[in-house]
Amino acid sequence: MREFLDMGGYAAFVWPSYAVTLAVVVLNIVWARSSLARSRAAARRRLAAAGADA
Amino acid sequence: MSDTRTAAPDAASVLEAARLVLERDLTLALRRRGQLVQPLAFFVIVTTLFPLAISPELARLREVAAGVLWVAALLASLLALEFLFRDDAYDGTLEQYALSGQPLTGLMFAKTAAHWLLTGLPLALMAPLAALSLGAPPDAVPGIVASVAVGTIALSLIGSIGAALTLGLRRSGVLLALLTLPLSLPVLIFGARASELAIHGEPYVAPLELLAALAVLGITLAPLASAAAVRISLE
Amino acid sequence: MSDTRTAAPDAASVLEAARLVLERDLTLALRRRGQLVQPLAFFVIVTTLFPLAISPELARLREVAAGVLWVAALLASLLALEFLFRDDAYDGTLEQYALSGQPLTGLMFAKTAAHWLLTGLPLALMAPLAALSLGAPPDAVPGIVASVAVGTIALSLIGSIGAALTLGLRRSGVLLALLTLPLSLPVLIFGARASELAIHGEPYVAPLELLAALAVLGITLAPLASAAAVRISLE
Amino acid sequence: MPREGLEVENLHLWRGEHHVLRGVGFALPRGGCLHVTGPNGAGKTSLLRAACGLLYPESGRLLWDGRDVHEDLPTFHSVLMYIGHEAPLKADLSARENLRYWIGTRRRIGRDTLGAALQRVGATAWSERPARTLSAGQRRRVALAALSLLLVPLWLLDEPTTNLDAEGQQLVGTLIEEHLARGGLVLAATHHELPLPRSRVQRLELTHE
Amino acid sequence: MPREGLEVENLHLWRGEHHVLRGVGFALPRGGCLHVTGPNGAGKTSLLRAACGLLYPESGRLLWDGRDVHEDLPTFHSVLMYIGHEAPLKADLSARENLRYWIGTRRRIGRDTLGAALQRVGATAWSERPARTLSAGQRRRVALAALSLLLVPLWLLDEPTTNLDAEGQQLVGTLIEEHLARGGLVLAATHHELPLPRSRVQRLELTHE
Amino acid sequence: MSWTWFHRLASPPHIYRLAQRLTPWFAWPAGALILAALYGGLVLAPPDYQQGDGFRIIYMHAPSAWMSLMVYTTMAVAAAVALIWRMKVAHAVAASCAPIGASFTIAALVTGSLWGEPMWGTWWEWDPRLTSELILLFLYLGYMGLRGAIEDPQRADRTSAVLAVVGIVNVPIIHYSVTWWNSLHQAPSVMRLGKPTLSTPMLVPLLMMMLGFTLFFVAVLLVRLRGEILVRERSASWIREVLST
Ligand code: HEM
Ligand SMILES: Nc1ncnc2c1ncn2[C@@H]1O[C@H](COP(=O)(O)OP(=O)(O)OP(=O)(O)O)[C@@H](O)[C@H]1O
Ligand SMILES: Nc1ncnc2c1ncn2[C@@H]1O[C@H](COP(=O)(O)OP(=O)(O)OP(=O)(O)O)[C@@H](O)[C@H]1O
Ligand SMILES: [Mg+2]
Ligand SMILES: [Mg+2]
Repeated sequence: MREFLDMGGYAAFVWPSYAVTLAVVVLNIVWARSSLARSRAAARRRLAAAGADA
Repeated sequence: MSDTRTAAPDAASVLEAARLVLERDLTLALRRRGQLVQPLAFFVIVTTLFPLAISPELARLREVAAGVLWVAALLASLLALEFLFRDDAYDGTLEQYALSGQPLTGLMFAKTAAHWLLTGLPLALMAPLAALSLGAPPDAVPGIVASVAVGTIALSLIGSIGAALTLGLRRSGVLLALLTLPLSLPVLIFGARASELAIHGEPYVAPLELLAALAVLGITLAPLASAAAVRISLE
Repeated sequence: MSDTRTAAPDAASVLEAARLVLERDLTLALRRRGQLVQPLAFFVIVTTLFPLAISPELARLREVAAGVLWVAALLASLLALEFLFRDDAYDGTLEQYALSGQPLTGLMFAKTAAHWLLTGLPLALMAPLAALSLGAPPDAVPGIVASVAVGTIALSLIGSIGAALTLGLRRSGVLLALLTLPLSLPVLIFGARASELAIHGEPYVAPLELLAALAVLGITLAPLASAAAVRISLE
Repeated sequence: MPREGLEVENLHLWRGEHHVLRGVGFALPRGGCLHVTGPNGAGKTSLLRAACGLLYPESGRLLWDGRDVHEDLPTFHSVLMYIGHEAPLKADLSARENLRYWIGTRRRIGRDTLGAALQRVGATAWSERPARTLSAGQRRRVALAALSLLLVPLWLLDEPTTNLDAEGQQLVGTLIEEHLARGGLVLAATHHELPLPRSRVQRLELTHE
Repeated sequence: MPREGLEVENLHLWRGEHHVLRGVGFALPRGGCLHVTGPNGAGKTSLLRAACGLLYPESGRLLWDGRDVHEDLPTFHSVLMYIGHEAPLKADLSARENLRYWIGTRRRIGRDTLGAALQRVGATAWSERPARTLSAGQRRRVALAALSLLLVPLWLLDEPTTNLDAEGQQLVGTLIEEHLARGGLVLAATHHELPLPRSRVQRLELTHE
Repeated sequence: MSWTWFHRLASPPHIYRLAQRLTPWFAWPAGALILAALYGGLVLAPPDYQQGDGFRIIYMHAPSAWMSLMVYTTMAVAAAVALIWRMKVAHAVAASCAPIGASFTIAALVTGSLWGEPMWGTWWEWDPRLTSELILLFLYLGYMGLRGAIEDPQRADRTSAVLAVVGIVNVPIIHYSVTWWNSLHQAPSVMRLGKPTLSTPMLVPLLMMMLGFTLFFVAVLLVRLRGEILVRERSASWIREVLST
C-alpha cells in the first residue's frame, strides 16, 4: 500500500495531478447543477412577474 | 413656499458627495461581472508576452523581470485610465458634477481613488505572481507588492490629469499616453529600481520613499489640475 | 416619378464606397494636426522606457531589443485600435454603413486598411530608429522594417475583430486587450523571431513567410468576422 | 402578383425580457405614409429598427414588394433610408464632408447636388464648420439634407421634427410630400402631428401591453 | 436692496468665430418663467449654458439676487439645475441608481422620496432596468424625476418636452407650475409652446444677427 | 417540407425534455468508465521503463488535454450553426461548453506542469504546445468575459459566437504544434494516423479514460444546456410545465 502511495518516488507529482483533475470533474458536476437550479429559479421568478402583469 | 430661498437643510456635504462618486464608480465596475479581473488579465498577458518575445530562459528573464513588470503595470493602469473620465464626459455626468455646487476637486479625487482601487490595488496583489513566473525569488514579494501599490497611486493621479486634459479630444488614447508617460517616467524608474533591488535581495527603502513622495505630491496637486482641466473641457 | 422603383443608375459601387470610407478615416486622422505622430511617439516612448527600467548597457539591451520592439508595436497598435470603430459606433456611422446596401465586409476592410496606414506603416518606418537605439546593427534594418510592416497588417486585422466584438461595451479597453492579445501571440512570436534573426545577421525569411501567411489569413477572414460582429452590435 | 410596398405581418419583438411588439401588422403601399404614435416606451423606435432589419423579430414577417426582406438584407437596405433619434455626424467633419462621406457610400454625388441640398435646408452659412460646433437643430437639418439626396423608395424617420424650429418642421412636411408624390413610402414615428394634410397619412397607434 | 432672482445684462457671447449673443438682457424675478425661442442656431442653448456659468461671456453681467455669479460660481451652482439636450444617464445603471448618484451629490435623499419621484414620472415599471435599455422618452422622464427631486430655485431647461408623449409634456407643465408657485424661476428654451397658461410666461425671442 | 423534422428536433421544449431524459444514459457509463480506467491506470498498468510510475500522470493529462480541444471544437461548431441558422438551442450549447472546456484546460495545464517538473526539469517552458494551450485558456476566458460583459442575452450569444468561431484557428495549431516546431513536448502517441505507440495495458486505460471523460462532458453539457435553454425561452406555457416537474 505504502509502495502504491509512494508511486515510485513520483508521489508529489502524480497525486496532485489526479487530485486536480478529479476535482475539476467533481466541480463540473456541482457547477452544472447549481447553474441549472439558478436558471430554474430565475424562470420561476419571471413567470411570477408575468403573472402579476396580466 | 420659501424652501427655494434658503440653502436646503438636507444639502449633501463634500464628503458625502465624494463617497457617492466613489461608490458609483465601484458599482459600475462591479456591475459587469469579470470587470475586476480584466486589468489583472491584461497584466498577466503582457508579462507572458515578454518571455515569448525575448527568451524562455529564466536566468535571462530574471534580469528584465522588474522592467517588464513595471512597464506592464504602467500600461495596464493607462489603459484603464481612458475610461476614467471619457464615459462621464460623453453622457453629461461631468457637466452635472461641475454644476453640482460641490468643489469639483473633491469629486475628481474620489474618481481617481476609484480608479486606483479598481486597477492599482489588484495589480499590486497580482504582481508577485507575475514576478515569480519571471524568475524572481519569493523573498522579493513584499518589496514588489509595496512598490507597485505605492507606485500605482502616483500613476493613477498623474493619469487623471492626462485623462482630464484630453477630454475634449476624440481619439485621445494615444495623446493621453503621450502626455502621461513622460510624467510617469519617474514613477517607472523608481518603481523598477525598488523592484530590482527587492529581486536581488538588497534594501529597497530609498526608492520606495521617493515613490511615496511622488504619490503625496500627486495627491495634493493632481485633483486640482484635473478639476481645472474638466471645467475647461466643458466650455 | 419612377426613380424610386428601379435601382438608381448612379448607385455607388463597393469599391467607390470603400474608397470613400478609407478617405474619410484618413481625413479625420489628418484633421487633428499631430494625430499621425501619436502612435509613433508612443512607440518611441515605450522603447525608451525599457533602457530606463532595465539597464542602459547596450550589450544587454541588444539581447532584448527584438522583444521590446515587438511588444511596443503590439501595444501601440492595440491602443490605436480602440478608436477604430468606437467613435463610429457612438455617432451612428456604423449603423448607416450597415444600412448602406453595400457589403459591410468591404467597408470594414477599408476601415482596417486605414488603421494600418495610420499606425502600422508609420511604426514600420520608425522601427529601425528604435532598434538602432537599442543597439541593433544597421544591417538589421531591412529585416526589421519588413517584419514590422507585415506583422502590423496581421495585428490590424486581428484587432479589427476584437474592436468590433467589444463595440457595444463601455470600458471595453481591457476586454479588447484580453480578446486580441491571445490571437496576436503568433504574430508576436514570429515577428520577434524574424527581427531577432535580422539583428544577429541570420536569414529571416522563414518567420517572415509565416507572418505573411498570417496576414493573408487575416485579410480573408477578419473583415468577414468584424462585419458580422458590427451587425450584431447594432441589434 | 405580389403587392408592391412594405408589408409587416404579425410582428412579435422582444427587447431583453420585454415583449415590446405583440403582433403588429400593416401594409404600406407606394405613395403611402404611416404615422406611428404611442406613449413613451410603446415601441415606436423598436418597430422602425425592426422594419429596417436592424432588430430581428421573434416571429412575424417583413415583406418588401412581396419578398421576405430577411432573405436578402443588403438589397432591402439599398432601397431604404433610416434616420434615428440622432443624426450620424462626425464631430470633426463639416456638414458638407459628413454628407459627402455618408451619402457617397450609397450613390455618386456631385458638388452642385450637395450644395443645392445644403441650401435647401438652410445650411449654406454653416456648411463648412465642424459638426461639433453645430446646434441641435442644425445637426437635424444635415440629416434632412441627407434624406433629400437619397432618392430611395422607403424612408424610416424617428421623430424627424425634433429640435427643429417652425420653418424646419415645415420643411420636413414638404420633403415628405414630395417623396410621396414620386411614389415613395414613409414610415415616421413622432409624438406631434406630422406637418402634412391629414388625409395623406395613415396612423398606427402602439400601446403598452 | 438688490433685486431677487436672475438678471442678465447686455450679454455678448462668441462661439468660435461666431458672435452668437449680441447684447441679450432680461430680468427674471422669483416665480417668473422665461421662454426662450428663436430659429435653429439662434443661440438658445448657448444662452442657457452661459446663464449657468458653463460658458464665459465676452462681456455683460449675470446677477443672482444682485450679486455677480462669477464671483462665486459654486454657490450659484448650488441654487440651479440645468438639463441639456441629453439626460446625463449612465448606461449601466438603472434609472433609480442614476438618480441616486446624480442627485445624491447635491442633497441627501431617502429611498421613499426617490420612489415617489420615479412614480410621478411613470417610471415605476422600468426604474430597475439599465438606462441603456430605455427609450428616448423614458430617458427624458428620468431627467424630469431629477428635476422634481432638487428643490433648487433656478431651473434651466433646454427643450424639456423633446421626445415626450402628450402626457409627458403635460407633466413638464405641471412641474414648472408647481415650481413657479413655490417661488422658483424657470428659464426654458423650446420650439413648441410651453404647456403652461400663456399669462405665466415671459418670452424672449432670439434672432440671427 | 424536409425542414419540419429539423425544426421540431431543434425546438427548445423538445431539446429540453430530450436532454433531461438522456442525461443518465451518459452520466452512469461515464462514471463506470472513469472508475475502471482509474483502476487500470493506477494498478494494472505496468510502470514505464523510462519514467517509472511518473508516467501515470498521462491518465489525467492526456484526457484533460483532449477535452480542452474537443470541447472547444464543439463550442465553435455550435456557435457557427447558431450564427448561420439563428438557432437558439445551438447558442445554448455553445454557452454551456465554455466553463467545462476552461476547467479542463486548467486541468491540462496543471497536470502538464506537474509532469514537466520531473520529466523536463521545469514547471513551465515557453514552448509552442504549452503556449498555444495557454492561449486556448485565454480564449475560453475571453469568451466568458465577453458574454459576461454584455447584458442582453441575445447579443451576448451572437457576439461571443463570432469569437468562438474565430478562435477555432488555434485548435489545429495546438494539435500540430509538436509536429510543426521541434518541441519539448511528447509527439503524438495516441491521436495519430496508424498504430499508437503505447503498449496495450497502458493504452487501454487511457482510451477508457478518454471515452469516459467524453461521455462525462456530454452529461454535464446536457444539464447545463437545460438551464441555458430556460434562460433563452420566451414562451411561458411550456416553461410552466417543465418547472412543475
Ligand atoms: C504545462 C505543460 C503541458 C501542456 C500545456 C500540455 C498540453 C498538451 C495538449 C494540449 C495535449 C493534447 C494534444 C492533442 O490531442 O493534440 C497533450 C497531450 C499529451 N501530453 Fe502534454 N502538455 C504538457 C506537458 C506534458 C508533459 C511534461 C508530458 C510528458 C513528459 C506530456 C505528455 C503528453 C502526452 C503523452 C500526450 C498525449 C499525446 C497524444 O496522444 O497525442 N505533456 N498535452
Ligand atoms: N463651439 C462652437 N464654435 C463655433 N460656433 C458654435 C459653437 N457652438 C455653437 N456654435 C454656433 O452658435 C450658434 C448658436 O448655437 P446654439 O446651440 O446656442 O443654438 P440653439 O439656439 O440652441 O439652436 P437649436 O434650436 O438648433 O438648438 C449656432 O449657429 C452654432 O452653430
Ligand atoms: N435593449 C433593451 N432591453 C430591454 N428593454 C428595452 C431595450 N430597448 C428598449 N427597451 C424597452 O422597449 C420599449 C420600447 O422602446 P422604444 O425605444 O421602441 O420606445 P419608443 O416607442 O420609441 O419610445 P419613445 O417615445 O420614448 O421614443 C421600452 O419600454 C424600452 O424600455
Ligand atoms: Mg423612440
Ligand atoms: Mg439648442
